[in-house]
Formats: sequence, C-alpha cells, structure tokens
Amino acid sequence: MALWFIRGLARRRVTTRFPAVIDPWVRTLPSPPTFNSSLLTLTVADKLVECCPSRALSHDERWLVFDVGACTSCGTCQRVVPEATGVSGVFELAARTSAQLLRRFPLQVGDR
Amino acid sequence: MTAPLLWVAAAAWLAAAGLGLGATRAPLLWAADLASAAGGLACLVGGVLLAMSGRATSAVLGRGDIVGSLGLRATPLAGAFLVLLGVVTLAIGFYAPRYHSPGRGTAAYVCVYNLAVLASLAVLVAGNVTTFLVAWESMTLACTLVILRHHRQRGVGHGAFLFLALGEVGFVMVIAAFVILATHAHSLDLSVIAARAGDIPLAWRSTAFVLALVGFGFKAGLVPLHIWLPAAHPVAPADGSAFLSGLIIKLGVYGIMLFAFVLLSHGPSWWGLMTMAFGVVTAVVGILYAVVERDLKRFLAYSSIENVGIIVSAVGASMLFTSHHRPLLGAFLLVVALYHVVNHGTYKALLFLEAGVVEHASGTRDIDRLGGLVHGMRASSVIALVGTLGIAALPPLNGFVSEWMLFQGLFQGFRVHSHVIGVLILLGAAVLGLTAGLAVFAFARAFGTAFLGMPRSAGAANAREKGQPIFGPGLLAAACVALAIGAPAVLIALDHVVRGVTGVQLRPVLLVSNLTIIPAHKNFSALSPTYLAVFLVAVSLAPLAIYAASRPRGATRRVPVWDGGIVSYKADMQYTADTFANPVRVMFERLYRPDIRIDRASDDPAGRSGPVHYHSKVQPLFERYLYRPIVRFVEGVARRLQWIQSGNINQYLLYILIVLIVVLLIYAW
Amino acid sequence: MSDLTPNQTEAGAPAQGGGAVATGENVTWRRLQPRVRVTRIDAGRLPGLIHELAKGARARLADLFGAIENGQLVLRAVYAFDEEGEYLVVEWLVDGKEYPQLSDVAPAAFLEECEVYEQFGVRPHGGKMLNRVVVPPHAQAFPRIGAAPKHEAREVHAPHLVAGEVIEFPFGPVRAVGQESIYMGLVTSGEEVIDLYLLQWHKHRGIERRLQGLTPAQALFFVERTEGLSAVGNTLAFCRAAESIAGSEVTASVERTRGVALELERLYNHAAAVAAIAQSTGLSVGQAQAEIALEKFLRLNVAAASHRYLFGLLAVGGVQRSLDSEAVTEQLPGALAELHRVSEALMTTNSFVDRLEACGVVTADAAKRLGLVGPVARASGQDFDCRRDHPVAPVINSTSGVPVRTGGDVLSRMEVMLGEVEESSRLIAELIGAGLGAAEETAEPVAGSALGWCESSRGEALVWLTLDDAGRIARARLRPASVRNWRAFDDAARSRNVFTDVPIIEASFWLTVAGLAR
Amino acid sequence: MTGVTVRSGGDEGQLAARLEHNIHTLFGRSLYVRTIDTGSCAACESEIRLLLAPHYDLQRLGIFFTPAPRHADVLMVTGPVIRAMEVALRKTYDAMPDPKLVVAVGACPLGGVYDDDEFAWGRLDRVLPVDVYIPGCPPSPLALLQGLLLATGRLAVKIDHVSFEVHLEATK
Repeated sequence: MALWFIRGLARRRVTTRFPAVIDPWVRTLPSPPTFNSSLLTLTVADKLVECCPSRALSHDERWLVFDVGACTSCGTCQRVVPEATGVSGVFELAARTSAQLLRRFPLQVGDR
Repeated sequence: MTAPLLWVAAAAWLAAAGLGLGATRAPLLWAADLASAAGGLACLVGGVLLAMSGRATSAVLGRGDIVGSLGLRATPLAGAFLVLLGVVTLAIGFYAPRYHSPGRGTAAYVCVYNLAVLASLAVLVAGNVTTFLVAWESMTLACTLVILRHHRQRGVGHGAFLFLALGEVGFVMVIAAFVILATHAHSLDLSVIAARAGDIPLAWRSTAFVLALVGFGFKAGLVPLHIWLPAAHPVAPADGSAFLSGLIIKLGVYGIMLFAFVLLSHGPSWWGLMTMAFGVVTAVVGILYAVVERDLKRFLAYSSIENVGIIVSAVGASMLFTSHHRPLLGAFLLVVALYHVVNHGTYKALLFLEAGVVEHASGTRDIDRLGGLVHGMRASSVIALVGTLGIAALPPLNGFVSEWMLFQGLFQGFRVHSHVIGVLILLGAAVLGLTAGLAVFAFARAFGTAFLGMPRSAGAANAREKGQPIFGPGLLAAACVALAIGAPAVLIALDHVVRGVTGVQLRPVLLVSNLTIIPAHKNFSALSPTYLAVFLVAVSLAPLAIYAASRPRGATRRVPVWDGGIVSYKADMQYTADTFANPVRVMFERLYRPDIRIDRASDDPAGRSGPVHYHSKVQPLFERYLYRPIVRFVEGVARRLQWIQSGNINQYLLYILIVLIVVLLIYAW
Repeated sequence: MSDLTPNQTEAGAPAQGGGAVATGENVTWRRLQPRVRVTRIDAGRLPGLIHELAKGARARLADLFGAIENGQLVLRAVYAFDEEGEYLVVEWLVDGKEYPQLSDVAPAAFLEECEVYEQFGVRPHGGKMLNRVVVPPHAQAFPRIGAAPKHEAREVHAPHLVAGEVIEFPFGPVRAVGQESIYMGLVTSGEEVIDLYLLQWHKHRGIERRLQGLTPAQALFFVERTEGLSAVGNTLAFCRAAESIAGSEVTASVERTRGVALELERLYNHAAAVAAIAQSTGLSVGQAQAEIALEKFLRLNVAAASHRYLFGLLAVGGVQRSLDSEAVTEQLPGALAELHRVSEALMTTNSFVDRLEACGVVTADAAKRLGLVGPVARASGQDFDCRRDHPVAPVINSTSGVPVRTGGDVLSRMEVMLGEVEESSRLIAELIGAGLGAAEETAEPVAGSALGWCESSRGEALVWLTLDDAGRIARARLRPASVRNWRAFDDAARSRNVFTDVPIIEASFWLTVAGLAR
Repeated sequence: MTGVTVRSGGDEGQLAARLEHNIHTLFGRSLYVRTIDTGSCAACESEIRLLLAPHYDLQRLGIFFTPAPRHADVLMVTGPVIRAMEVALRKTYDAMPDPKLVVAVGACPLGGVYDDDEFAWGRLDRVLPVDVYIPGCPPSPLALLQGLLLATGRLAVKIDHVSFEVHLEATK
C-alpha cells in the first residue's frame, strides 16, 4: 500500500494534491496589516503615515496608499492605531510589478 | 649514393663557415645561413638513404702514419642521427638570419656554429678511433665557443666553463674506453674492433662499457652528470641551444649506442640494467626539476635531461631484453630509442627556437612575467603549441607515438624468464609513467602561463611577432606532424637501421598491413598513428563545424570573465607558474628542500593587513652535495701539490733526470 | 592588584570616587551607572594608563570610538574587567590631528583606530599604516560622523601588494549562494593560505550615522536590522543603554521574557552554525538534519514571538509583545531532541571530527591580544560570559555553566556551541518556570550617556548611547560581537590551512558581515 | 561598466512586458538561481539558505542554486543595493545570459528599510529591471518559493485573478 495512502488514512484526508492541508504554524507568520477604511479619517491617516518606520504608508485627500512591498510587518501601526488596523494573515505576497503591491484604501472625507 | 651527399653537406658547411666570417653584413649572413641550411638538406637526404640502405659505406681519407688513417665509415646507426642533424640545421639555417643581427660577433658565431655542425658530422661518420676522438674534441670546443656568443653577459662564462670542464672529464673516460678496446683488438678501426670484441676478457669489456657510459653520459646529460645543461642552455643563443639540445646531447646517446650495440654487442645483463637505471633516474630527476623551474630555457634544458633519460632507459631495456634471449623486444626498443631521438630532436629544437622568439619579443625569459602572448604572437603560439603537444606526448603527435611504443615495450617485461628482471623493468616503466604525467603537467604549466591568460608585464603585453623568425620553427612543427602521421614509414627506415646494427628481422612483428604498429609481439596491443591523427582531428572538427553552422545569429554580448564581482580583475591575480606547480612542490618537498622566507605586514602584533612577500628557492641538490665537495677536494689536493711548481730551474732539471731513469728501468726490466 | 571593589553598590546619582585603577596610577573615576565607571584623562597621561591596563592582563579592551561633543572630539576606550564584572570607560579630548597610539600595546584597538581615522580624521601617533574599514574605493563624498580625513588610508585595492611566488586569489565579494558579500584576499602559494585579508566596505549602510537625531524607539528599527541574526542581542544592549540613561529599571518578569528571547536566538544561531559546519565539510546528510533542527527552532520562534528571527520583540523599557511560554515549553523539547540527534551523530563520526581538529586554530594569546568575545574566545580558553560576569539588574539569568575549551580550533568552537545549547535550554526552562511578563514603560526623555551590553549568540555586544536633552540620539556607538571576532578570522585562516578550510573556519566562527560592516 | 539603469518607477521587467505563455516556455523547465547580497542584514540570506533545507527543498520543484552567474537564469537580490556594492551587482547581472529574471527579495530592495541616500540606492528597480517582488522582512521560505514559482510562470495563471483585495475580504 503506497505510503502516501496510509499517511492519508491516518490524517483522515487521502489526497494526491500537495499540500492538502496548510501547516498550522503558517498562520502565526507576520503579515502586513489591513486597514478598515470606514474608520480612516485624515487624522488617523496622518498618525499612521507618521508612525510607520519603513515609510510604507502615504496618503492624499481621498486615499491612503499602502505599499505592501515596503512593509516589514513590524506591527507599529497596529499598536499606534489598533482600532483601524487588522492582521491580513497573508504572507505569500510575491507580485510581478511594484504597482500590484500598492493597496489603496478610501479615506472618510466627511468629518475632519 | 650516400657518401657524395655527405661530402656535399660537409662542403656546404665548410663554405657556410667561411661565408660566416664575412657575416658583418646582412647579405653575407643570409648567404652563410642558407648554405648551412643547404648542407642540412643534403645531410638529411644522405641520412635517410643511409638508413634505408642498411649497409655501411666507408672511405679512407689519406694515410696518416703516426696515428693511422683518417678513416670515415657511415654506419646505418649513424643514419638516424644524420637525419636529425639535417633537420635541425635546416631549420636553424632559416631561423638564424632573422634572429641574429649582422655584426662582428655574429660573424664569429656563425663560423663557429658551422664548424660545430661539421664536427658533429665527423663524429657520426668516424670510421676509426682517432677520427672519432679528434672529431669529438673539436665538436666540444666548437660548442663551447657557440655558448660563448654573448660572452659579456652574466653567467655565460660559468655555463661555457661547466660545459667544457665536464666535456673534458667525459672525453678522458671515452679515450680510456677506446684505448682498452683498441689495445685488446690490436686495431684502431671500429669495424675491426667490433669483429674482435668477442674475445676481449669480460672484465676489460665491462670497464670499457662503464667508462663509455659515464663518459658519453657527461655529454648526454645523464643525472648526476647533467649540471652543465641548465647552466649552458639559458645563456647560449636560441639557435645555439636548439643545436645543443637537439643534437649535441644526442651525440652522447650515439656514443652509448655505439658501445652498447656495435662495439660490445653481447654484454652481460647487468649492463642493460645499469643503463636503464641510469636512464630512469635521469628522467625522473629531470622532470622534477623542470616542473618548478621559472626560466623558460632552463625549464627546456631540464626537459631535455628528462627525454635523454627516456632514450637511455629505452636503450638499457633493449640491452636487457637482448641479453635475456628476447631479441625481438630488444630490437623493438632500439627502434623506439632511435625514433625518440629523432622526435625529441625536432620538438625540443622547435621549443628552444620559440623560446628565443619569446625572449626577443617580450624581453624576458621568466615565465611568471610573461602571459597573454597568444594575442600578440598568433603564429608563434600555434607553433609552440604543436611543440608542446609533441613533447608532452599527447595524441596525435609524434611524442605520443614514441611514448606509447616505449611503454608497450616495457610492459612486456613479463616475457623475460627471470622474474626479478621482469619486475625491475615494470618498476622502471612505472617511474617513466610518473615522468610522463609530470611532463604533461610541466608543459601545461609552461605553455599556459606564458602564452595564455593576461600579460603579467609590459614586455609581455606588447610582444609582437613582426620581424621574428617563423619559417624555421614552422618547418620543425611540420616535421613533428610528419613524424606522427608518417610514423610507419619512419619505423620502416629505423627497422632497416636496427637490422643493420643487430641483425634482427623485426619487420613482420613491427608493422602490420594497414599502417598499424605492434610492439614486437602479435596479440599484445596495436596503434595506427596515421589513422589516429587523421580521425582525431576530423572527430574534433566535425562538431565545431556543426555548431558554427547552426549557431543562432543573434548579437553575441561580450562580458569580462566572472571574477566574483570585484572592482577590477588584475593580471597578477592569475595563477602563476609557481602556484600552479605547488602540489608537486609540496609532494616532493624532500627533493627540493625549499628555503622559504615570508614577511607579512599582518605579523606585527596589531595584525595590520598589508603587503606580503613570500620567497621560496629550490636547492640545487647535485651542485651542492655532489660537485662542491669534489671541487673542494680537488682544490685541496692541488694546493698541497703546489710545491712542485716552485719555479726554480734546477728542480725542473731534476724532474727530467728522474723520468729518464724510470723509463730506462722500465725498458730494461 | 586593583582595589576595584566588585559590587560597590552606589544607588542613585553617580558617585565621585578615586582610587588606583591599576597599581601606581592614581585616577579619579566617577560611577556612570551600576558596573560602569568613567574616567576623563588628559591625553598626556593616557599612554601610562594604557600600559598599566595592558600590563595588568586583567583588563580587556572592549571598544574604542569617537564622538563629537559640543564641538570637540572625545575618544572613549571601553575596558572590561571580567573578574570584577566592571567596565571602565576612559575618555580623553583630542584637539590636534593625533592621539596616543593604543594598538601597539592593545592590538585589539587597531580596527577601531582605523574606523576613528575614517569617521573623525584623527590618526594615532607613530604614523603606522592604517587600513580602510568602510569607505569604498570609488566613493565620491562619503558621509562621515565627524570630519573626513585629508587623504584616505591605503589598503583598499586588491591585490594587496603581493610579491614573490604568491598570488592573491580574489574570493568575493559575490561568493557562494546564500553567503554574505565580503571580499577575502586569499594570498596563497598554490593551496596553502599564506595570508588573508578582508575588504568589508561592500555592506556598510552607515547605521550609526543614520541613528543620529532619532528617538531610541525609532532607532530600534535600524538597530534590529544592523545584524538580523543577532537582532535580540544587539537590541537588548541598545535598550539597556537607553534604560540606564533614563534610570528606569525593567521588572523581573519582563527581563525574564527578554532572557528567554536571547536564549532562543542563541539556540537557533548555534543550530545554524552546526548546519553550516556540516555543509562546509561536505556532510550533506548532517547538514540536512541540522537544518531540520534549525527550521524547528525558527518555527518555535514564530509560535512564541510571531517572528522567525524575533524581530520587533524588544522595546526600550520592556517588551513590545508577550512571549507565548506554552508554545515554547511544548515545541522546545522537539527541536532540542532533533539538534541532539544531529550533534551526537556528528561528534561520533571520526572523519568529521578529524576534519575539524587543528583546523583554523586561534591561540589563547591571539584571543587575548585581539580581545575576542563569545564562543570563539571561550573555545580559545578565555573564560568570560557577560551573563555571568557582567549581570545586569534585575539579575535573572546568571548562568553558572559556561563551557570553555582551550583547543581554539573548529572542533573546540563546535563543542562550546553545543555546550551552550545545553546551558540555554536549562536556562529557558528555569526562566519560564519563574513566569514571563509583557510590559513596556515609556520613560520621559532625559539627556545623558550610558553603556549597554549583553551576551548575544556571537558574544558580548556593546552599545554606547548619548541622548541630547530632547531625548534624541546624539551619538549611538553599536559594536556587535561580529566586529570583534572577525579580527581573528585571518589569524585562524593563516595557521597552516588550505583553501578548503576557509569556509569551514567561517562556518565555525558563525559571524555575519552585516554586523562587521554596520 | 555598461549597466542598465532604469530611472525610478520603471519596473517593467521582462516578465511583466512579456506575454504569459511565453514565460512558461522560457523558464517552465528547471531553473538555475544565483543570489547576491547587496547589503542585507543576513536574515534574508538565512531564509534563502533554508530553501535547500528538507522542509522546503527547492530542488524537488526543479529549481537549483548555482554559484556561477554564467549558468543562472534568475538573480535573487537581497539588501538595499548599497552603492559600494553596485559594481558587483552590475557585473553579476551582466554576467548572466539572456533571457534572465531579477527577483527582489525582502523589504530592503523594495524601498522599505533604507531610503535613497549616499549609502544606498534604496530600491532595486532604480538599478535593474525587476521581474518579481517578494515582500517580507525577511520573507519566509514559503514566500520565496511562491516568488520563484511566480517567476517561472507556473503560478502566473493561479495568482492573476486572486488579486489581493479579494483575498482581503475573504479573510476579514
């Protein structure tokens, strides 16, 4: 009996697709933050841009531009503005152009 | 038919010597050298015919009453050497005029050189003892003057002196050997001595053989008698050292063969063993010193010692097999020895001529300051490559064929009944194998460091071959290729020579039908050098042609060699001759006993990284531990006998009286 | 010999004091912080003091650096007294273009003297040859901390003035795959390494100059990334310096968290070193097994501190994140078992052990002379470890078992590393037993200077920090252990080794070029 | 030194400029990778070395490391391209035969850690045309593997329609 078959039975998931189950430890890898655009006011954006040590964040009137490439997942922004940021959990971020790594989050223009 | 040709050659050389005297102006220099080349051609043709004929032709020149006639006798054995003499002088004839610039020194040199060539011819065709000895001594003197061409430079005097001194010591031994044979055979004629050699008591024959072996060994450069070679060659002019190494050494070998096969043909087996041992030791020591040598000409000189060692070990093995009732193998190995004589003569002369070209073009002989010559000197590099492939015994050239035949001969040591001799022969073969391996290593080092890579000095960088002689070495390169492809033809000629000398019918077990050579016994091994050369070249060219045809036409991008990304890769970061030879130097440290001096900036306590100077010098073992004691002993004895030359007349008169009395007593007794 | 009473406890403000530092030399020193005293001396009496300290053979020159303080160049030499557990910072003002020579008496100072010359343009007396440290040959105006020297020191081009029957074999800067960029000039006569020198200006990022003007918290980002594989070690020294200036002290539980992080870093570094040694000697099976252990340690780091190389864990005044001690207690035994299996197998393979014996020998006197630190020093008989000899209050991990060997070759270094793995695993269990905390007190900015140190996996890492009254960095001097131990690399390579030994020696040192070039 | 200097912003590497299927044919088979450290902190180097470890074993995917740039198809660059290392970087890049790819590994060459100043260029695409960007400080071996597979075009189809935003909503 092929080894992979026996091992599959033991794991209650027989498959030839590799890897069927993502290793659990992967979830604890550091990953870039996400931004909850509903809470992104100009002041919050200013604070975020100022605190980021690797200059990954920048914003203009209407958009917060987040360069995933420059981000070192150091978590400073998550500590400075915990409510507006979250953890993306995605660490496989290879891209073919630097443009693909730029994420735009709309700012709440209304209340200053 | 050969005699007139040889007379023509002699006349040409004599004319060349005469014309040479006037070689202060270019046309006369050219005339002298071309005459010398013509003489070479005549000698070449004469030698070939002589070898093919297999019969000796003799001529007597005038009746001297005191020491017998000046008899000349061209034996087939000398034929092979005459061929070599012809080829070498032919090449040098075309090489010399562009190498030397006309002037008084050149005039004297050309004259002396042609006299040396004439003397060598005389040695080869000498019929009786007196002619041989007179010719031998004049050859030695002429060669000493050849070496003294640039007498003002440093080391030239020392080199010439060593050549002459060792030459004379050897000459005395040769005289002793001849005297023993002549007195016993009651004749000075070589053929008579050869005929009556049988009834000379063994003790005398052995002493004569040993004296001849050592005497001629001095000239041939057998270790430990070799020290004049590395001293004389670098200082002699290129064509002089080409002649020295290409031919004069071979005369020593001719002398050994003359005694071994012609005069004392059936000696006991220990003769062969001793000769082979001498040869093997010479080969190994020669190549070991060649591997670590940095001066191009000294390197070639040591390589000559190695090749003489190979030839003499072939001669020794041949004598050994013959004395152990294996005449076929004996004859085969004699053919190998003769073939190697011709081969080595051609590619060693070529390499020395190329060394001259390199020295003139780049101004230095130190391999570590050459490099990248292939860019400026394309033709010379190709010719040098042919010479290097030849001497490194790499297929398809002639060195490979002769080395292959030598080993096939030696590997059949098992056919000898006495196992001890068989084992010793195979041991000799093993050591010669090591020598062959080191030879490839040494020549890869010399050719690679000098010709390839980046130039390591300004001289090497702008070395150009405009005005350098190409045709002479080119001729020799063609000769090498011809000797390889035409090996069957050459071996047929040499078979005639051997039949002439030893009377063994080798032909059917030497050359099988379609140009294939077999080593004296049928189903042992076979090689066809002609097919090898032709197909090896074809096989290598075919893929190149296919690649060239189908190569993508896109623009090829040229990028500097990958150097680890440093700012700029400099010429002195390349491997040099010494660092390339380091493994051999480390393995044979016992023999070299290098004294190493290192001073580095980083040795001071603070460990600053800075300049490093590392100097290691190989000790001249033989000069220091063998010759210096002998010289010191002789000088000591001389000092003690100083009182004989007191300088007052009465004491001298007393000497005369004593001698007279002694003579009378002897006569009366 | 010296009347330095070891734990002279002076609480609060730095006390004034006097006393002979070394016999016969009356020097007034002032207490800067616990275990560190500073003495300002004028240049004239400096040579005498240096000789005293060198003769006494109890002082180890740990660092020498310069700083521009209110317009004047102050040079500071940090001496470590390992028996007494004290640091002595000798300061002197340099007004002219020269200052007394240290490197002839204490050779360890040579590299630092060259760096001072490059950054501040002053050279030691005696006009001895100086080497280039970080200024690249083809750099136009290269920024310096102080003033650029009139003309640059020599020794920047390869080859390195080599003569005779040797060549300089250019090795680097782009070397094997996954190796850092450094140029090694291998002067060789064919196979044997006659001399070796390093050009490390390829990776200089000017971290110390970049830190000027940042607050300690902002600077942490760059200090962590000076030497990625000793992130915790260097940041811990930096945080301790910042905390000493602020006078704040970390709670014991937080210090234990930092201790566990430091030991985790030591474990994965030693596992990586074992893998590198196995790879450089050609044992690909041993290398694969060691890399399994290394990967398990890295996954343990991720589980515990959510970063494979423990970045972003430490902060000035505490710890940014808590350390998951359950994950450590659960995964650590598995990783350690893997590493034991490999080291057992390797150390009982005769061919492997023979290959390491007498290869890359660093003699005890070379270790002392060049002031080596960490496992490299302990493998050459220097018995000191910052955790035991210079413990920092609150003292949490004064480990007792410090493995020391006297062979000084690759084998001794490997034995020391494997011994330290045992010691660290015992320490981690002990610290986790006592409970880990996660707090971060931010103290208000205070001006001042302080010295911070810790025993990183490569040895003693030193940081000297000077803050201005706005709490911004006026001068930060980072001296990771790599700077110190690379000095012995050419010594080790020269002791009758051949080409193939160089990667093995480099693996046994297990230093980073990033730490050397900064 | 005939380096190819691409002014800022220009990141049209060969990969982005080429059609998808062409990439797969060019680099789909076994791939040889050369790495160069232009000033990294040694963590990215450690992750690249771990690609050969049993856990990740690059060679099962037919991707091999080679020390000689002459045989390399992909150049993995770590570090913020220190100006002193620029000569070595250009020499390595020029030494590689076309077609070749450049992979920027970690946050340093993507401008995250150091900015454009006297010491460093700050971004790799200011010096060379970059084909694949792998963020992360340091990017884990899995992220490196994903980057290399992307470079060889095997992931081209899979990654295209799973854009980052979509992924974002899925995990919120």
